[in-house]
Amino acid sequence: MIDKAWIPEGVQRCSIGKFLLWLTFIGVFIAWGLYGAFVVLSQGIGTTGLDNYFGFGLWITFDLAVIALGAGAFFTGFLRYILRIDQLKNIINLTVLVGFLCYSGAMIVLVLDIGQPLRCWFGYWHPNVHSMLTEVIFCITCYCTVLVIEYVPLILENRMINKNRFCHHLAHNFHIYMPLFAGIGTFLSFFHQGSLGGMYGVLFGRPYAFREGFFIWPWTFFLFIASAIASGPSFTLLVNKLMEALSGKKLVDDFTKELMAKISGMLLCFYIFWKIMDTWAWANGMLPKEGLTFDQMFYGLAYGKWLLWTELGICGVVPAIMLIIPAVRKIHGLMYIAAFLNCSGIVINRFVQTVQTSAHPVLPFDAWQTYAPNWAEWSTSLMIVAYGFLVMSLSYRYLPVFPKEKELNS
Amino acid sequence: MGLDRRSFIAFLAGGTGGILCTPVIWKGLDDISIWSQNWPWIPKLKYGQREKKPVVCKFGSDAYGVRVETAAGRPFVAQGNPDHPLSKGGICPLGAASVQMLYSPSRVKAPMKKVGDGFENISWDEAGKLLAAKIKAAGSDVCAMTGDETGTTADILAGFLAGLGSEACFLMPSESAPAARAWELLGGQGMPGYDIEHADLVLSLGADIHESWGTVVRNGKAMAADNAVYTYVGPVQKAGTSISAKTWVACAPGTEPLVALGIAAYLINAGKGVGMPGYDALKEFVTLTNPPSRVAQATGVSEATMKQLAGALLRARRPLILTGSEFGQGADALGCAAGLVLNVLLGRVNAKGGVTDIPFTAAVVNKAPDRRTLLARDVVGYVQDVAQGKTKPAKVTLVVDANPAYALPQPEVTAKAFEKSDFVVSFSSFMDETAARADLILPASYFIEAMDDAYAPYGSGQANYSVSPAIIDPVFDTKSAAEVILSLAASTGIDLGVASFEEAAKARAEALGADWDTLAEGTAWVAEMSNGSGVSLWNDALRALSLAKVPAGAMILAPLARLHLGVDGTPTTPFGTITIRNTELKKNVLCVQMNAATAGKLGMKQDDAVQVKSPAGSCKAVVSLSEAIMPGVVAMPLCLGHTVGDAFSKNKGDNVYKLLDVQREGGTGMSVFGNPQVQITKA
Amino acid sequence: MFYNVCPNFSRVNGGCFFQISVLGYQQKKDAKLGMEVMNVQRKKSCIMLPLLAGFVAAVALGWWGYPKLVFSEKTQPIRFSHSVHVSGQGMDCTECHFFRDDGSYAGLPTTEKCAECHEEAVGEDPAEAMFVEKYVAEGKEVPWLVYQKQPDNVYFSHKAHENQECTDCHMDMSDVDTPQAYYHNKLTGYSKQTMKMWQCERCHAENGASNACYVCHK
Amino acid sequence: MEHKESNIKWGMVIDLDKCTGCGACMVACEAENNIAPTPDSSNKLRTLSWLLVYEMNNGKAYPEHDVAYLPRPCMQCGNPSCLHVCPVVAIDKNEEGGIVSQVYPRCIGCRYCMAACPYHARYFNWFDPIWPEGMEKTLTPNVSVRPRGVAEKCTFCHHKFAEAKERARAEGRDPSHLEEGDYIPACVAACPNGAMHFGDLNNPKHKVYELSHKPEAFRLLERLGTDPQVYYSSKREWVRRQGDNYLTNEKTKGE
Repeated sequence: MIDKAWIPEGVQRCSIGKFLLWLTFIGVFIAWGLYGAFVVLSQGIGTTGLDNYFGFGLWITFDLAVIALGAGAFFTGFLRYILRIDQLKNIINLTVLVGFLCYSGAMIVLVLDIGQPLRCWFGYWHPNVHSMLTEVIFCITCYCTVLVIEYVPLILENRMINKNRFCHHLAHNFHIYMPLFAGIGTFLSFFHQGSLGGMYGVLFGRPYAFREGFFIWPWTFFLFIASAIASGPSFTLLVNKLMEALSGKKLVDDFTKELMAKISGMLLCFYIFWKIMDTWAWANGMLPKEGLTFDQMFYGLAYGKWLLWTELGICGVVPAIMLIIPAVRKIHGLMYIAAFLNCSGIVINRFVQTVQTSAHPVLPFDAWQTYAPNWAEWSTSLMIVAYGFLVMSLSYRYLPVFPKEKELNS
Repeated sequence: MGLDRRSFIAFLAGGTGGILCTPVIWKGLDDISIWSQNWPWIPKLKYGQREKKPVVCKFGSDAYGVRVETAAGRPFVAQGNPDHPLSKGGICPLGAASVQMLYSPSRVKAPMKKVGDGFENISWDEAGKLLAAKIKAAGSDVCAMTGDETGTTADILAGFLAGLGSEACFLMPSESAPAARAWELLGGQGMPGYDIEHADLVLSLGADIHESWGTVVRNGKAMAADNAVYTYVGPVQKAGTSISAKTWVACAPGTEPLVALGIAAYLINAGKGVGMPGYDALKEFVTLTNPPSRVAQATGVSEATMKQLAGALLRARRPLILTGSEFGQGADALGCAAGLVLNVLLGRVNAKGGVTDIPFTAAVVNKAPDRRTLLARDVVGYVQDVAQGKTKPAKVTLVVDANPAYALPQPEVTAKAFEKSDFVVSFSSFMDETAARADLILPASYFIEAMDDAYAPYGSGQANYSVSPAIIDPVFDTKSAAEVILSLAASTGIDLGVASFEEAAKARAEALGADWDTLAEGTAWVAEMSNGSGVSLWNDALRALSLAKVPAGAMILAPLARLHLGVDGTPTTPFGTITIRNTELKKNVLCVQMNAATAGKLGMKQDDAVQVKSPAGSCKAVVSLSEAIMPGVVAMPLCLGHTVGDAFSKNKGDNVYKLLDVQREGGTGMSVFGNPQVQITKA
Repeated sequence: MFYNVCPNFSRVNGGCFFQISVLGYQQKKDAKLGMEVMNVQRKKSCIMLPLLAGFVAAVALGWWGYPKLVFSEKTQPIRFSHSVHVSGQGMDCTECHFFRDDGSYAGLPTTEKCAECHEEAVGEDPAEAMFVEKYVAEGKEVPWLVYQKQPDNVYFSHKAHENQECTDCHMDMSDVDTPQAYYHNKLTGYSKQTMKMWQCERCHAENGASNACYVCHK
Repeated sequence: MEHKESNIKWGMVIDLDKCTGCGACMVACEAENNIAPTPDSSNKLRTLSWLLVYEMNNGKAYPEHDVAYLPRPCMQCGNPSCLHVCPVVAIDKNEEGGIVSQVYPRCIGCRYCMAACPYHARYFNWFDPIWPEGMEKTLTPNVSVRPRGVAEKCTFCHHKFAEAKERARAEGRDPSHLEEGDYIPACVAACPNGAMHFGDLNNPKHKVYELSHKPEAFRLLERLGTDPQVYYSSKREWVRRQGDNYLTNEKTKGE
């Protein structure tokens, strides 16, 4: 293989040809996405399925979802470097990678989603400190930088690059300061995960989303943090499983996996309990006060109650219980199913928070509207997924992402 | 020594550092965002001295005064004119978009001659010669149609035709013709006027005062004053009729005027009208020949309700009865007369808040027949006869400010009539169905581009006259229709006694005793309350009023006039499209409104695609349930479904005029149309 | 000459430049230390020079080249001499720059206004002749370049600023004979002198005037 | 930064018993505010109508049925749900009358304000505005043309407020104490049925003061705490009840 020298020592990788073929497959989606992006940027957001009632749609849902799922990065980092759970070093690289992809991906989507990308920097220059979105803009961009900083040393670990002394020492020093970055990352993430939730909680004009809260933060602020850290590790597990499936190798030892699952489970228990509390209080306190009933918040199939029950039950309580039972975690099949349900639950949550909030007609003489994303939104969102696969593949092939891969496969 | 990689990187590093110490990035960022704030392809605004110029808008509802705001002479928006008696500051949805229509995509920008299936531009000279030749060849065999009911242009046109020896100069259908005839039957001198402002009870028999009847904008302003309680009798409910000041009486489409007979009976029983001319005949007619019970059968309005209405009229100090068509045309003169009879019976003629007698203006154009004669001519009947070969088609047909090929009942009949005419000329500002069929289009200047005038639009309380000056030069190669006709007259050796439109308008002002200068500034002239001589309660022609019982199970069509959708001469404007409701047009399919019970009977449900057939024709439509429609009635909005025009008006729904079948009214022989029976079948 | 000095110069600096990072490395490989260090230093031989060169080049480019790139210099369509009108004819500014009755500001006079005196050329100045022939005769407006032009999204009421000195915002043109060059920002279309928002805001703040968006935006 | 204290509160009172839904206000608004026309308006979720006339009914069958039309401008809320969410301060609440601004050159088009507004009063430029050839010559000098990608909404024709102040200055009057009628938005001026009234809600001399204090006056979605400056009035209980969300057992406000 011509790129042999670049591949980490002592690990097996598929032939360059096969690899290139795989990259072309990914490339197709990226190309389609780029076309979509071009159309959107050159003609306007009218080319999407968004409309006057649904200013937020697939893109924002996608962003919120990936950012939540990407939370595995900061939280694992937090456990690894701050709480010093050393075991996690076996998977920390992967979490960083996932985090980096989720956040950078989200930011690419945001560039498409705002009507005036050329003015994106206004968020810094003319910030409205009262806006949750400002908080989001600040934290996400900052944290994305942190993730880059966390990702760079991994790149520098590449065999060839590492030959270069400067890079070698740079990487070394980076590692030394990693706990610091992990700390910063944790702080930022806690905030923007929260402010993402806050974004909806503060919408007092939208009974579906509006929540009371603590100080300036509505309950959704805290619920989003909880749900993010609960699903993050699960997502990392799934990504790892996917990579193992694709590479046909064992990449992380079972103990670490189960540990991640356990963490995820415990956090999910915590989250789902409060989420149920919140929903109850909302249905019996908030809504009646606004002259609305629980039933009025749901409509047809698109925005039916089934979404709520699925989110809280099948994708909430069930995986929570499964993940905290050691016996279940031992059976990896079940563990992964639980992890999957966990992540699905969070995605559903982000979807209803984004779309159903706008779909509910607050004016009594107004009617429910439904929203369906069109190709422009799908293509660009898929592009981000493809981008994730691309970076993942390259990183896996050329970087020592999994410290234990060698021994696990010898 | 060469620059190795390391030092190159260093160079770049230095460069980056350096750039950061310059304005490049910061100013660059700023400039780029400023660029996004002033994108070159976004239209820039134009400034200059502001003025508000009063003109008369005949674009939508009947002629009324508006003010056009200009910047450095460039007109940009029309507003109501508080000083004009027919606007009082208000404006209609079409008037509000009138200035923008100056640049409507469907404006005809230059004279055009039909060549094969298409048109080719020609010069005004050429066009003038061509037309003069055709006219000369045709001799007296020329007919003309105009939608300009209030302007002197009509007199000039009529005078010209009279000069040619033709009597075939027609006005488009409206409320005026039947009203004029009705008023004449009862012995009125001019046109009936309605002093709505001072009435304290307004009973409207079919007349839709907010959309199609008379001086719509002024009507609204009058009702806004809250001086009167308002009752609407008709098949389609009006907004807010469950509040005390407004009531709705459901009544079979087209039969509203008959309710007047029922009410008259109760008024007579209450001792009204004794000793008035025609009292006995009326009494006999409404109490014996057609007692309220028969009226109730014919209209679907219960005797109790009629009794109640009569009571209200008796209690009111200044009641006023308005009669008309639900959509502003096609009504019968006798019906209108029946409504007027009520006013007479209540002693409301020439009374404050009652009916006045507005004199026709003295002729100011040689040979021109007076307005009464013009109004008495029946364009619908003429077109039908020509199409059916009962009347010899004219060699040359002149159409001024009208779109008969779209807006006369059964457009395809009009089309047939046009085909029979050798040479059709359209004086239209816009490319419409008529212009598209014409052999020659002589684009008329738009209202702010040429002088125009308006005398007492139908519904006015008193005689009034306003002149609309030209406030800009024509933006395209167009001319005032009146001027073109005048020069045509000159070139064919017909002396109309006036050399220009302005002269004619001046003569009119003089005849009225109005001061020209104030008129020219845009101030309307308003006459004192005019006093007509005695009108009677009866004319034997009324015996012809038919009180046919509504056939059981019949489905009757109630066409809806909606100003925001357009009027006969004006399709939906570019700015009007946002006002189209999905109960009028759904995904570009016309809506047929009916209530749930009716739909149930027909086995239809919301959004069913249907075919609506009448004896006259058929329309594609989609069912739209509305409880505002009485049972046994389906309502459909007019003025959609244009087949010629621009992206804003073309191919939106279907043309309901296709469904209107024409009948001859017994007693007057005038054409009436409007409420055919229809079959509705799933498409 | 300078170049010869460079190696020593940079050896010292270049050496310590990477001290920190090199340290950890040297201890391991003490045997080859000397050799290595030499090697390292030779490699680093000219770090500072290109670094500096790059820096200087960029700064020069940014401060001198960039403005040249962004702004294009334009001259007024007619060489209008204020001095001739003001000091020469003793005209008052408000004869051409006046308030209309509705309180709006006429700004630059229309051709019609100028034609009140310049129906025909009254002087020998070729610029005037050109004005009469190109604009008065044609009845066209002169596309003057307005130094202080604000974009469409700004609403400015001269009436509200009546008590300010014109020259607080505008250049004093009264004795200018040949109008100054107009610098046109190719990207934004702004004039170089176009007042930026912060300037308006500052003055408003200082004078206790409102800085609400709709005071100036439309 | 101290400002001249102003207790003006520009407001509208719309009489729903008078509105016939004719649409003149919508068209007047579109023309006055340089909103580009849309050839196909069948999808109302994509049209720009700063002022939108809703059709409402009492839900009863013929003949108890009744219809009402409700013109909905921007409510210029006292506590605007859009104001706090805008990340770039493109929105503020003018202390001189309380008009809620929307500054197009500042807006980045995130559409968060649209998600926040329960009245759907905020619109987004999905595409660049296009006028039929030549029609751009009829743009008013009053309102800047918005490019694609920015949000916009009814501004109570605030430019007419600015003009009124300028006129007052020209006539030597105090611009901070305008007469009733000095400043009237295009829709109110256009209304042919006298349904719309405009003025200073805090000024007893203005008609809107009296109208807004009548028992039949109400505001949309008051319970959400948006504190709108647009009042509606109707003698019909069913209309007032549809002005806000009520639980079945609750009485309509003012009953």
